Amino acid sequence: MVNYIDLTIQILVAIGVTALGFAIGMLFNGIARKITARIQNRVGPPIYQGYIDVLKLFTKKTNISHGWIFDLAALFSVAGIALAFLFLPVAGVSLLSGEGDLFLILYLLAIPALGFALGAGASGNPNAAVGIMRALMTMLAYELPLVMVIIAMMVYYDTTSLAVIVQKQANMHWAIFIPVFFIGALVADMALQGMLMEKPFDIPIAPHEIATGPMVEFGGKHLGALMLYKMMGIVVETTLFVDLFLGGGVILSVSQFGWLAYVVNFIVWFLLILFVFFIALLINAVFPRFRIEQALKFYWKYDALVGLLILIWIFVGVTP
Amino acid sequence: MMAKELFPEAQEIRKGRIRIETQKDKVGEIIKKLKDNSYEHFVMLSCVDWIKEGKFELVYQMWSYQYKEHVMISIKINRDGESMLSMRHLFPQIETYEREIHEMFGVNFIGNPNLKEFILEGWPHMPPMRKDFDTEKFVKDFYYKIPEVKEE
Amino acid sequence: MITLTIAIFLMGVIVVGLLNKYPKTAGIIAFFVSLIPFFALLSWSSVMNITLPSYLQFLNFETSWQYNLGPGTLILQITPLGWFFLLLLSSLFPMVILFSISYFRSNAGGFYAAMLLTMLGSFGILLAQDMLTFYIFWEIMSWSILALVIRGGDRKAIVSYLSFGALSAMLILFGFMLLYFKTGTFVFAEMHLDASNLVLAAITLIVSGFAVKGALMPMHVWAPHVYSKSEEPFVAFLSGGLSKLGYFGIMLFMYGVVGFSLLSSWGTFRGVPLFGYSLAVVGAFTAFAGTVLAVMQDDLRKLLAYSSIGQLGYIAIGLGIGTPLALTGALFQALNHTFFKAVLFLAAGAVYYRTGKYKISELGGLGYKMPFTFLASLFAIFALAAIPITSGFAAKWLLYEAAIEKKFLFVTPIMLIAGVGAFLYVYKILYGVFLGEPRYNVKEAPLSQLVPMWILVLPLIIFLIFPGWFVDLTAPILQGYEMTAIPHTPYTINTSLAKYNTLAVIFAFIGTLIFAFILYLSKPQEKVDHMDNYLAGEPPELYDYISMHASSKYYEPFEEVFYPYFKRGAERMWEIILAAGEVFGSGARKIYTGIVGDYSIYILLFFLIMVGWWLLW
Amino acid sequence: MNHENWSKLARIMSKRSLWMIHFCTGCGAMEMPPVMTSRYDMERFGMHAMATPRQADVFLVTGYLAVKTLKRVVQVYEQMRDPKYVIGFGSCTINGGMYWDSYNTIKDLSKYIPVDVYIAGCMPRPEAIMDSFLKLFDMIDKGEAIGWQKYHKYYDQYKRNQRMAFSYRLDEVKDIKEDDKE
Amino acid sequence: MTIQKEFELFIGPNHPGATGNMSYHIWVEGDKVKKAETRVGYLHRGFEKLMEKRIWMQNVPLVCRICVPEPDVNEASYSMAVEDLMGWEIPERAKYIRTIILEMARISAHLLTVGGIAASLGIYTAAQWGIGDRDYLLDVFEQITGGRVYHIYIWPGGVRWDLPKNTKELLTKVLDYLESRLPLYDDLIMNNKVFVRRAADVGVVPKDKAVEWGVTGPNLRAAGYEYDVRKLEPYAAYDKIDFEIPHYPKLGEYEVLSEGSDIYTRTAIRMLEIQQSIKIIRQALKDMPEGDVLLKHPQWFAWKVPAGYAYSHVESSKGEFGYFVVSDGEKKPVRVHVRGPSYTHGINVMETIAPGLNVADFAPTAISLDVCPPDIER
Repeated sequence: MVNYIDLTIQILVAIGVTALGFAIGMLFNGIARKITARIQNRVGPPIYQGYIDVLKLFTKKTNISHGWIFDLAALFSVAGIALAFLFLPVAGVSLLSGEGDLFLILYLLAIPALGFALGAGASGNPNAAVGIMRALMTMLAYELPLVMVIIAMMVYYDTTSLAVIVQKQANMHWAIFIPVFFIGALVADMALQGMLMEKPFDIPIAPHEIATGPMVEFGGKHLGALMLYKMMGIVVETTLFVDLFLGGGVILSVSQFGWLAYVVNFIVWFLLILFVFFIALLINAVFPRFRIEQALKFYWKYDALVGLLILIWIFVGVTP
Repeated sequence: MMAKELFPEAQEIRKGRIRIETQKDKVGEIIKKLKDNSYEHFVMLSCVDWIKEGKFELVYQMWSYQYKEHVMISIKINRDGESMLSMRHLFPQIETYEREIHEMFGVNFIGNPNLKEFILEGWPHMPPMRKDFDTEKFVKDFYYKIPEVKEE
Repeated sequence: MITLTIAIFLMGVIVVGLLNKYPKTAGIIAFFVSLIPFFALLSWSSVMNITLPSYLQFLNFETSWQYNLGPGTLILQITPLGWFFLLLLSSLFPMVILFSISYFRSNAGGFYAAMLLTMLGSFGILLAQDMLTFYIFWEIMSWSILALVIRGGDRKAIVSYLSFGALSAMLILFGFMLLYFKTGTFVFAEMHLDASNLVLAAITLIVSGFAVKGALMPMHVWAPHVYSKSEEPFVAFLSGGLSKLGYFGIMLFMYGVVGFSLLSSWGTFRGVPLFGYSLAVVGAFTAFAGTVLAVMQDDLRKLLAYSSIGQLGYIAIGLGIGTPLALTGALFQALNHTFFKAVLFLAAGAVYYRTGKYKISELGGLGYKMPFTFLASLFAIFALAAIPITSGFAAKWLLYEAAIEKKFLFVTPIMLIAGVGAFLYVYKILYGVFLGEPRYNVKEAPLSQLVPMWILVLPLIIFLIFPGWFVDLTAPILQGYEMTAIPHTPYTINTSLAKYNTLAVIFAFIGTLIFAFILYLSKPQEKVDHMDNYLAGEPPELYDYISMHASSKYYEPFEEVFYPYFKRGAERMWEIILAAGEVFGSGARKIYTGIVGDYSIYILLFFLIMVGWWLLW
Repeated sequence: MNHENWSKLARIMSKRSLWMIHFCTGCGAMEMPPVMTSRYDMERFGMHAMATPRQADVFLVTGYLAVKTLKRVVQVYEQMRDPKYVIGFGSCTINGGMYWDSYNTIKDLSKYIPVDVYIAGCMPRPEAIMDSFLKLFDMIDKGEAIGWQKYHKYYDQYKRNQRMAFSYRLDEVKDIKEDDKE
Repeated sequence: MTIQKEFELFIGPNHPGATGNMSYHIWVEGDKVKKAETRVGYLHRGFEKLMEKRIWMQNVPLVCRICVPEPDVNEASYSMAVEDLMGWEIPERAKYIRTIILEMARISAHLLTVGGIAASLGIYTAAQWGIGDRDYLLDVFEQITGGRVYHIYIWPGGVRWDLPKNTKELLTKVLDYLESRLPLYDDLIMNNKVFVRRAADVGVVPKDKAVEWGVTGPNLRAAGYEYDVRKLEPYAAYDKIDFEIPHYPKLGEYEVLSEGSDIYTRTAIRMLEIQQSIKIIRQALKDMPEGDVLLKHPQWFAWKVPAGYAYSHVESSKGEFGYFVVSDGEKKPVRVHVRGPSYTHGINVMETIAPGLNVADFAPTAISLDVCPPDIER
C-alpha cells in the first residue's frame, strides 16, 4: 500500500527543492555577472539581476513562436533540467537519486539539450542550426574525458549510484583527497568548463560569429525558459562535480547531528558549488573561445589522455 | 622609371604630385605601364563634374612606394552618356570605384558586369553627385513634406 | 499446422509473384499471409510462461515438427529464444507489408514474393533444432534477400552482398561441418562438446559467419550499400528484423549449443570468457565506428545504415559479456532496435514517397507538413538516442551496468561516447529532414503508412513504463542457460550496482513538464512566418530567396577531424572486397540479368541442387 | 494579486532589465562602448547589449539614419517584442542635425517609428546617455513610455511614412491608400 | 525546385560581429564560407555632395564625422590639402601639436581595435579594459579640444588654439598609465595560447598580392612591407621625430608565427604601434617649440582657394587616408573625394579572402582588418 502522507511530503519537498534550485541558479547568474564585472573593472549589475531578468522575460506582453516544435524547446529544457536536478543528491539529501544512477543523470542531461536543439532547429535560422551543431560537438568532446573519470570512479567505488558514491565519501573521505582522483577532478573540471558553456568552450553561443547561435530566435517567455535552463544547469552541473569529488558537501552526519547537519551540509554544499563555479568564471574571463574542431582536439587529445591514464591506473589497481 | 621619364607630357604640379592629361583610349595603356614601373598602389578613381564644360573628369590616381610619387591620370568624357572602358582587370579595387561612380554620376563603364546598386537602394532620381542635382531642394521637397504622425 | 504454414507461404509466393500487375491485391494477399507467423507466436506463448486469453489463440500450432529427409531429420521446435526473436520478426513483418501496400505503385509482385520467402526462411531458422534445417532455411533467407537486393539494382550493393553472403554461408557451413565431424550429429540437443580447439575453431567460424548478417565490423561492408540502395520497406525489415537473425545465431551457438561454462574453459580475462571479451571489444568498436561513420553521411538511408551497425554493436557487447544482466540488455537492445530502426526506415520511406529525395541536404522543413511521421520518428529517435523517456534507455542502461559490473574500464567509455555520438546523427536527421526551412509543400503520408509506424512505436512506450515485463520475457531464455533473470518488479530493475525506477522518472518528468507548461502558458504567443526571422536586420522582402537551411555538410568540422582515420580503412577494405567480388561477380553478372523472374528460377534451382546434394550425401 | 499590481510589477521588472539591441545605426554608436564598459558601465542598471531583436527591449537609434538603414531599423523594430522602447540618440534623429540638407538621411525619426526619449547633442556625452536611461526608467515607472502602443495605434500612418521614405517619392501615398482599400 | 547547398548568413548590420553599420552577405556550406558580398551604404550621408555646398571652412566640422573612431585624421588630411592648394606653411608648434593629436587618436583607435579583435574571439575583458583605458585619452582630448569624440581642432593653417597649460603633465600621466597597462594586454591577448591558436594563419592577406589589392596601413605592414605615409611623405612633425615602423617580421617581443598578414600579426602590429605612438608623443611633448599655432589668414568666409588639384594623405590607424580636393578658385570646393582605407580592405580584400574561411573566423578577420564602413560610403 502506498503511504499517501509520505508521498505528499515527498512531492512537496521535491517542488521545494526544484524551486530552490531555480532560485540558486538565478542568484548564480547575478553573482557571475558581478564577478565578471569586477574582473573587467566594472561595478556590474546588482546581485539579484537574474531574478529581474527572468521575471521580465516572463512578463513580456507579446511572444513569438515558430510553431509547436519551437515551443517544445521551452517545455523540454525547463522540465528536463529540473528532472536532472531531482535525481541528484543535494548536500547529501537524495530525493530521487536512489531511483536512478549516474548513467541516468548523464542521459537526463540530454533531455533539455535535445529539446532545446529541437526548438532551435524549428526556428529555421541558420545561425541556430550552426550553434546546435557546435553544441552537440562540444558535448561529444567533453563527454569523453568526463565519462572516463566517472567510470574510473564507478569501478573504484564499485557502484554506479551517485547517492552511494556520496555516501562512501562521508566523514571527509572525499574523492579529491585520493591522488588519482585529484587528477581526475582536474580533468573533470575542464569538462565542466565545456558543460557550463564557459570560455574557452562557449563556442555554441559565440555572439560575434553566429549571434548567440541557438537562442537567436528566442525572446520573451521562450528565452525566459532557456535562461532558467541555463541557470539551473549551472547548479546541476556544479552539484554533479561536487557530488563526485567533494563528497556532495557532506561534512556532518545526519544521524549524529540531526537537523543541524542538514543546515551545515547545505551551506557547505552551496559554498562548494559557488567555489567550483567561481573557478569556471575566472577561466571564462581571460580566455578567448576555441574553434569547434580545436575544442574537440583539445578534449580528445589532452584531457582524454589524462583520463586514459586514470583508467589504466584504476585497471591496474582494482582487481575484479 | 619615374612617371616623368615614361611620359613626357606629365606635368609636376608640386613635389611628388604628377598629373597626366590624356585621352580615354590611352588610359589602360598608361596604367599598365605605370603598374609595371613600380607604381603598384592604386590609390583611387575619382570623378569630377565640370558642369560648365559639360564634361566628367575621371582621375585615376596611383602611388609609387619606391619613388614616393603620386600620379593622377586625368581624362575628360562628355556628361551626356559617354561610356568609359572598365579598368577592373588591372586592379581589383577599380571595380568598386567604377560601381560607385556609375551609381553617383551615372557614368557607364563597359566591361564591368558588377555595376549594380552599391550605396543607395531604390534611388529613383538623377544620380545624386551630379552638380545639377540640388540636394537642398530635394530635402525640402521630400523629407520635410513627409507628414507628421497625427495623434488623435 | 507448420506444414500448412510452409505450404501457405509457398503458395503465397507463387500467387503474389503472378499478381505483379496488381500491386494492391498482391499486397493485401501478402499481408494476410504475413500474419500467420504472428498467430503461431500467440499460440506458442506458453513456452514463455505467458497465458493468453483463448480468443487470441484461435490457431493451434504444434510445438514441434519433424520431416525425415535422407541423411537427417529436419526438426522444427519452438524454444524461448526462438519465440523471442519470432516476436520481433513476426510483429514487424506484417507492418512492413502493410506499409508497402501504398508505397509501391507498380511492379511489386516480385517484392512480396521475395519478402514472404524471406520470412519463411526466418521462421524456419528460428524454429530449427538441427544444423541441417538451420542451414537450409538460412540459405532460403539469404537468397531471397539477394533477390530483393537485386531489385534495388545497384551493382556495388549486389556485389558486396553476394561476396559477403557467400563468405557468411561458407563460414557457417564450415563451422557446421566441423561440429558434425566432431560430434557426428546435426541435432543441437544431441551434441556433446568438449573444450577442444576444434570446437573453438568451429564456434569462431560460426560466430564470424553470423557476424556478417549482424553487420559487425569488419564484416559490415555490405550493409551500407545494401541498406542505401534497396527499397525502403525491405530495408526496414532487413535492418529491424533480419539483422537480428545473426545475433540469434550467435546467441544460440554461444550459449545454447556451447554454453557459458565451456566458453570459460578456453580462458577467461577478469572473469569474462576470453571469447566473449573479444566479441565485446569488437562490438564496442563497431558501436563507436558505426556512430562516427553515421555522423558523416548525407544520404538518409546510409546514415540509418551506419546507425544500425552502431546500435547492433551494443548487442554484440551484451552477448560478449554474457552475464544475465548483459544478456537481458542485449535482448532488450535487440527488441528496441527492431522497432525504432524499422520506424525510422519506414519514415524515410514515407519521406521519399512524398518528396522523392533521400539526401538530407536536399530535404527540410517536413516537420510541420508531415507531423505524424515526424512525431513517430521523433519517438524512434528518442529511443535510439536512449533518452530516458523511451524504452531505449533501459536497454542501454542494462548494458552499461553489465559492463561496469564486470569492470570493463575501457569498453564502457567507448559505449558511452557512441551513445553521445548518436545524438549528433539523430539531430542531423531531425534538423535536416524535419526542421528548418520549409522546402516542400507536401501532404502527410497516407494512413496505411502511418498506421504501421505508430503501431511499431507502441512497444517502445510499453517497455518504457514496464521494463519488468521485458525481464519476465527473458527469464525462460536465461533459464535455458542455467541463469536466473535479474531482480525486478514491473517498473524497477535492480542490479548489484544501482536501481532504475521508471515510474519515478516518468512521474517526475510529468511533474516538471506540468511546471514548465504552467510557465509556458503564462503569456500568449503568436505564430510567425518562417521568413520573419533574424536576418541581422535585413528585410527579407528585398531578396527573391534566402537559403536558410544549413544541413549540407552539417558536421563538417567533425568530418575534418575523423575522416582521415576512416577513409583509408574503408577504402582498403572496399578494394579487397571488389577484388574478391569481381572474381565471383564477373561470372555471376552474366547470370544476374536483372529480371526478377530469372532470379526466382535460380533460387528454385539452387533449392533443388541443395536438397539433391543432401539426399545424395 | 490584481491586474494593476501585476502590471506595475511587470513595469518595475521591465525597467530594471532593459536589454539593448546591438545595432550601431550611426556614428553615435561610438559613444556606446564607453557607456557599456568600465568607465560608465550601464550594466549597473541591468542593461546590456543583446544580439537579436527578439531578445531586446530597447532600441538606441544612434544617430542619423540613411534611408537604407531605416528599412533595417523598421524591420528590427517590428521584430522586437512588446513592450519596447526607442531612444533617439543625437541631434540627427531630431531634425537631421549636421545632415539637414543630405539627400539620403531622414530628418525626423518620430515620423517613422515612435520615439520615447530623445538625447540632444552631437554627439551626446555618456553622461547624457545615462541620464536618458534614467529618464526612460522614470517614464516606464509612470507608464508614460508608450511608444510601442502608439505604433500599434497609428500603424497606418507610420507605415505610410516609411513607405514614402523607402521609395524617395511623396506620391507613394496614393498607392498606399488604394492598397488599404483593397 | 533547385536546392541551394549553401545557406546564407548576414554578418551585419544588426550583428555583434559587424564592424559598424555594414553587412557581409555570406554563403556558407557546412562550416566554410563559399562566397562573400559586402553590403555598404547604410551610413551614406552624401558628404562629398554636402561639402560642395559649403564653404572651405564650414567643411572642417563636417569631415571629422567621416571616420568616427579616429576623426582627427580627416581634419588633418583635409587641412593639408587646403594648405597645399593655398601654398601655406603652418607654424612649427602647430605641426608638433598636430602630431600629438594624431598619435593620441591613433592610440585610442588601436585600443578600440585590439579590444574589438580580442572581443570577437571571446576575450571580453580585453575589450572592456581597452575601451576603459581609451577613455583616459578621451579626457585629455576633452581638455585640449573641448570634445570627447569630435574635436574639430586641426584647421587649415594650424590648430585652433594652443594646448592648455597642464596638458603636458596630464598627458604624461596618462601615457605612463597606458604604458603600465600594456604588459597586461600582452598577457591577456598576445601571450594567450588560445588566442594564438585562433588567430595565427587565419584570414591571411598574401604578401605578393597585398599592394596590388590596395592594402595599406597596419594590414600592409603585417604582410611584410615597411610602408608608412609618416615616413614616405612626412607630414606634421614626423620628419623631426625618431620612431620605428613595426612591420613583419620585426615583431619585437612577439613571436613570429606565420606568413602574410593574418589576425595575429595584425594585432601584434597594432600593439607595437601603440608603443611607438607613446614614444612619439613623449618626444613631441619634449621637442615642441614655443610660438604661434595658427597662421594669420583672411576672414574665413572670404577664402578663395586657388584653382588646382591636390591630394594629401595621412597614415591613419586603419591605413592610408587621403583627400583629393579640386578647386576652381571659388569659395566652395568643386570636388572633395575621400579615400578611406576600408574601401579596399572591406570590399575587394574581404571578398577575395573570404572563400574558404571558417565561418567562426569571418567576423574576427573583418574586425582585424579594421573595416570602418563610414569611410567606404561617406
